Amino acid sequence: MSNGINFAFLDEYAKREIRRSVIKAICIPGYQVPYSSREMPMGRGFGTGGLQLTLALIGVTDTVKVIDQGSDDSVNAVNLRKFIEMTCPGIATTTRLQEATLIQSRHRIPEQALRADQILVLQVPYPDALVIVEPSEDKRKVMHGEADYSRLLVKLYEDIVKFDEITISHRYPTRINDHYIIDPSPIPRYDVPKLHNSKALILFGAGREKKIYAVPPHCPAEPLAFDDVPFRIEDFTDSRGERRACKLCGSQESFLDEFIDEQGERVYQCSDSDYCEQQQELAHG
Amino acid sequence: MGYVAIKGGGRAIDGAADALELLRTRQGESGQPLDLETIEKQLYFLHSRILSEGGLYHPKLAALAIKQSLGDTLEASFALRAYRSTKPRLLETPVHDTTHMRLIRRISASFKDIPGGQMLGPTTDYALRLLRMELLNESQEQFQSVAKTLFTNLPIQAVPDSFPKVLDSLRAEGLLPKVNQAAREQPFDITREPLIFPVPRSAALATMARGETGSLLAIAYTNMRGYGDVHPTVAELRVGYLPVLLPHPITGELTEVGEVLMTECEVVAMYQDDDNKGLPTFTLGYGACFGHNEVKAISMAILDRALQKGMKDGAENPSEDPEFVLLHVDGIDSMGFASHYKMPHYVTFQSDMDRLRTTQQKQEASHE
Amino acid sequence: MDKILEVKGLSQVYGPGCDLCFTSTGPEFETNICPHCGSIVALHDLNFDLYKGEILGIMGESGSGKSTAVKCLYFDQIPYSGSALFFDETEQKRLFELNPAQRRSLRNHRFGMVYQNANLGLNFDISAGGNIAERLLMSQVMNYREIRERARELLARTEVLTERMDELPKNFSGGMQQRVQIAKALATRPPLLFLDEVTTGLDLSVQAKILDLILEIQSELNTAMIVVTHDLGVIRLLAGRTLVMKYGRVIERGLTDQILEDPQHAYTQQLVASAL
Amino acid sequence: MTNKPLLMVENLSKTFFLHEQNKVIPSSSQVNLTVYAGKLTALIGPTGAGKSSVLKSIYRTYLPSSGRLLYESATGGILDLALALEHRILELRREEIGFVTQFLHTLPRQKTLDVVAMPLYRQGVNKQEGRARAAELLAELNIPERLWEVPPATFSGGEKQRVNLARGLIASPRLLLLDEPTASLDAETTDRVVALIQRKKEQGVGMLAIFHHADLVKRMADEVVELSVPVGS
Repeated sequence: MSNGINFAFLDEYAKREIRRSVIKAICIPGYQVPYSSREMPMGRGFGTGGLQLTLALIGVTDTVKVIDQGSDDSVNAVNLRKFIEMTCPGIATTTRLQEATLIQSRHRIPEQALRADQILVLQVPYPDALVIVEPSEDKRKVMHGEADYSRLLVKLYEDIVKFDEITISHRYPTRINDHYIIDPSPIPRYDVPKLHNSKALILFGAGREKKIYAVPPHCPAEPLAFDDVPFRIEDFTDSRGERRACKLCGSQESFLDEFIDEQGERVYQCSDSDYCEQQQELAHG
Repeated sequence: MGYVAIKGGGRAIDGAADALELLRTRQGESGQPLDLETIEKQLYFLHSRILSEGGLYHPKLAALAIKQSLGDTLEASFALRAYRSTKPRLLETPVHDTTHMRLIRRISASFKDIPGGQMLGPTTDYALRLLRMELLNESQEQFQSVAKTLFTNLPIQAVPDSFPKVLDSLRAEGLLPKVNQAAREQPFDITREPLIFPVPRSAALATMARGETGSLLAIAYTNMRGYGDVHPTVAELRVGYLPVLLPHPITGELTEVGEVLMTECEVVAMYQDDDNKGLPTFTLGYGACFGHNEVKAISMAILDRALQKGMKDGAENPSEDPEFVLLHVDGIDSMGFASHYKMPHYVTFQSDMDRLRTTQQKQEASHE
Repeated sequence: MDKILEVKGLSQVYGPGCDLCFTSTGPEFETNICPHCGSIVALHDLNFDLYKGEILGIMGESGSGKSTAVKCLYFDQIPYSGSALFFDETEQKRLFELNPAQRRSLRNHRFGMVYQNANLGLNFDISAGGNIAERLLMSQVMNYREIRERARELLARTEVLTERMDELPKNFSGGMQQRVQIAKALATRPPLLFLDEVTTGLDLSVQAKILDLILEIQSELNTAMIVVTHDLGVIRLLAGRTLVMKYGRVIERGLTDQILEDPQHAYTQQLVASAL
Repeated sequence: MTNKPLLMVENLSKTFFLHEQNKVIPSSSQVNLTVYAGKLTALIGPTGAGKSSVLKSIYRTYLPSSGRLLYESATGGILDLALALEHRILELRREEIGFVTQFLHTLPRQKTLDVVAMPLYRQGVNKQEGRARAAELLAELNIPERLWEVPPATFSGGEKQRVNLARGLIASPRLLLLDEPTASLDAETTDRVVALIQRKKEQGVGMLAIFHHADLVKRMADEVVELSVPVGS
């Protein structure tokens, strides 16, 4: 870029600080490391936390994939990818999971398993799972330090009392390495088990709230639940008890988006567009 | 122009950029582009606001930000802030003493006469808010002749280089707490360190200095109206140019490298007991920001006083709670988050529907 | 008999404190405000032993330091000086040398507190059952049905209608709130319970029932208790031994019946005379 | 039955100092007495001689002003009740020393059976056994069975006194202090109480008693100690 913007936008001091925070986050799985999040040229809430991680970690040999809501072609994904391409000359971008070394995503973890040589960066609006029970950050810090999560568990208890069901739909509180409970970002419950013992490093970046945290490879991640009221993922069975399939690729194993088509019919379609395309390619040989 | 947010995003974004550019140029072929100096000089207060909320003293780029954002203060400050992110920090100034400001305006509400005198300067405080119809069709000649007349008739007084500060006399009388020297030496840099509560006062001041004017005003107003106990008196409000000193790269000697327009406000509020067995003194609130932004500086000073109380005795209301105030006054953070709700949230909404349906099914089953 | 708690030289000062604080306040000066530095000497040099299953009364007017004492022991406040040794099952713990996590663990598992003001002891935004669940969840009980069952038992034991266990305690009467607090405090069967003015402000008939309940629990569970009150009637019914406090100092101590029938200190004589 | 002294009171005096009036009120003066296991020592003397004060001083409801109260405890060893630690006194009250006063303080909703059995509960006896033994004693003292399950708050004076007596006797203390235990009883009930006390003596309980009637002293006492009104009161 002409007007003297550094490779990967951020100045080198900023990148170094973010990398130090990442290392700390990996060393203390699930601990929210504060960092002085910089203003990025897109809105807070649009993935500036994830973007800062990506920009601090990226090198010219990297291949980047950006996903939003499972899709590489949604407005925000395109916007972020274009920005990365613009500020990081020499890097490659892809929509294929298998080709990517660095994957930035909002609201989804890809359907297919990640490899040890990949890093997944998730964008986070609310980094702290305790915020629903305690507004003060100062107090939450102490609660995390002491692994004092009883008030969060009471929330689950009250849910079951009221609704006979844990009503948390996404951002499902998940305990990392038997201590810290994280907000795993607004991924569906369907994706939470993928955090557990993942081969890839999973990083979480909250730009507006200025926190970085990590689920390192092969680290246990347990969604909160009671012994007799287990954690449950989204249910995609129809009224006949059959698993719904993607309208496009026919997969019965993926997280589905539901919408009403032009004819007024309710249809289901893979949320992960890259996975869906790969399934279709396989089917057509 | 319909779009499905999940597909064809690239084309849609390009289209949106074009549409916005069309909006900027829709005066058509007869239109004149806004001149940056005109923005800086004639949209003086708007420009001041961007300097302060953008957190970067760069008058030309601030004017550019206003131009490209079509006058949206949040967007303009945002662009300035994002530009700042790309710049490494090379040098630090020492703590500056604002006594040496070249003033264009200074007033005190606490004393009729102050050393150096009151100086009303450019203010709308006592202006009648009547629409000036004569400006409806102001011609270039008229504009220029006004300026010429004012400049020619300006009495060149011996305006002193600097004025003593009102607070100095109060302090000399022992009515104010002593200056905390330690706090002066290590100001907190919010651009390099995250706020981890509890934070020092300097972090609070820095956060508010680039805070969003409306947000600061709203929270300060809650405190003035009764959700708080600050009954401030403006000891001094000053607007002017502060010479900026930097160590000379070779000699290390402090050298003036330029000046920044800034607004500073000091309020004095109800007295309190001294913690160290001394006599009770007034309490102080301090506000300062780039540009000419009087409401912001006053709001900040009131909040500074409220936060000091909250940090010391515990917050009794939102305006005394450092987390509440400091985490909610940044315009870039808050506007970004408000905007992000416009982004697609299909996946989370799918999960929400799943929970609601399951719960409904369970409750139906239990009612049968 | 086994000791459960040993308190030595416990003092609390609000304010900067100075060398003259302790020698210029107290009953003989008729103030707890230090004339030299303006600090409040809320408590000075409190010493006592508490045995398993024993109920100790601390009596005094507001400002006497009685509540400050239990608040320090329950870690609601950090004392100015002094020590407290808690004889837990297998080990002894110096309360004021514990780190925050250890303190929290003791509060959750080994101590119980019932406050005069129920909203200090209860979370009013969660159900009565949820309040008890919270304490059980802190003790790693992670089975929903078991938590429900134990909460129900505890509420039944403290005579709260179990049909109301899923209601918010802020909708309960004062007496009922105290019962829920007691149930919550007892959830982990703590060997030590602090009761701070638990019947103050309740109707007389409700007071009597709460006191009955406390005694029954004490005899069933052999819980040691420290009962803080300004009410001689509460002391008479509950406490075996009593400390009388004024201006942050213990001015008299003894067996409760002796304190009530043969008070030695002028202030205690006055209290007893005006109450009986 | 041995003539072993259980309690020796030596030169006990009790005075009260009323701060409000700045006045000393003597209550008992220079009292000497001995209580033997299996025997009853009666305190006699005019009103104002401080008979109740002596009992209360022994029980530590009053703090003795001077003198020694030497008690031979079950665990061996003589201790001065005037100086013993509070926890030791509480332990003795629970295990060894009983006190039957004229007044009954109970909790508003405690059943009579539990009121009587309380000293047993404190010794660790379970509810079932405690209540069985309380029932036995209440029957012996002629308390109608329909009253056993209700709190004694509404009972007549005589009924209350018998409940109080039953509570004092149930745990078979080694030393029993009796302050007018039959004051409001009719002749027949008094006889039952006398028989009960007699049996306790035979079991080896040492007693120190104040009776409201000289006749009872004659019937019950093995030793009699007469007190006089202290000078200055």
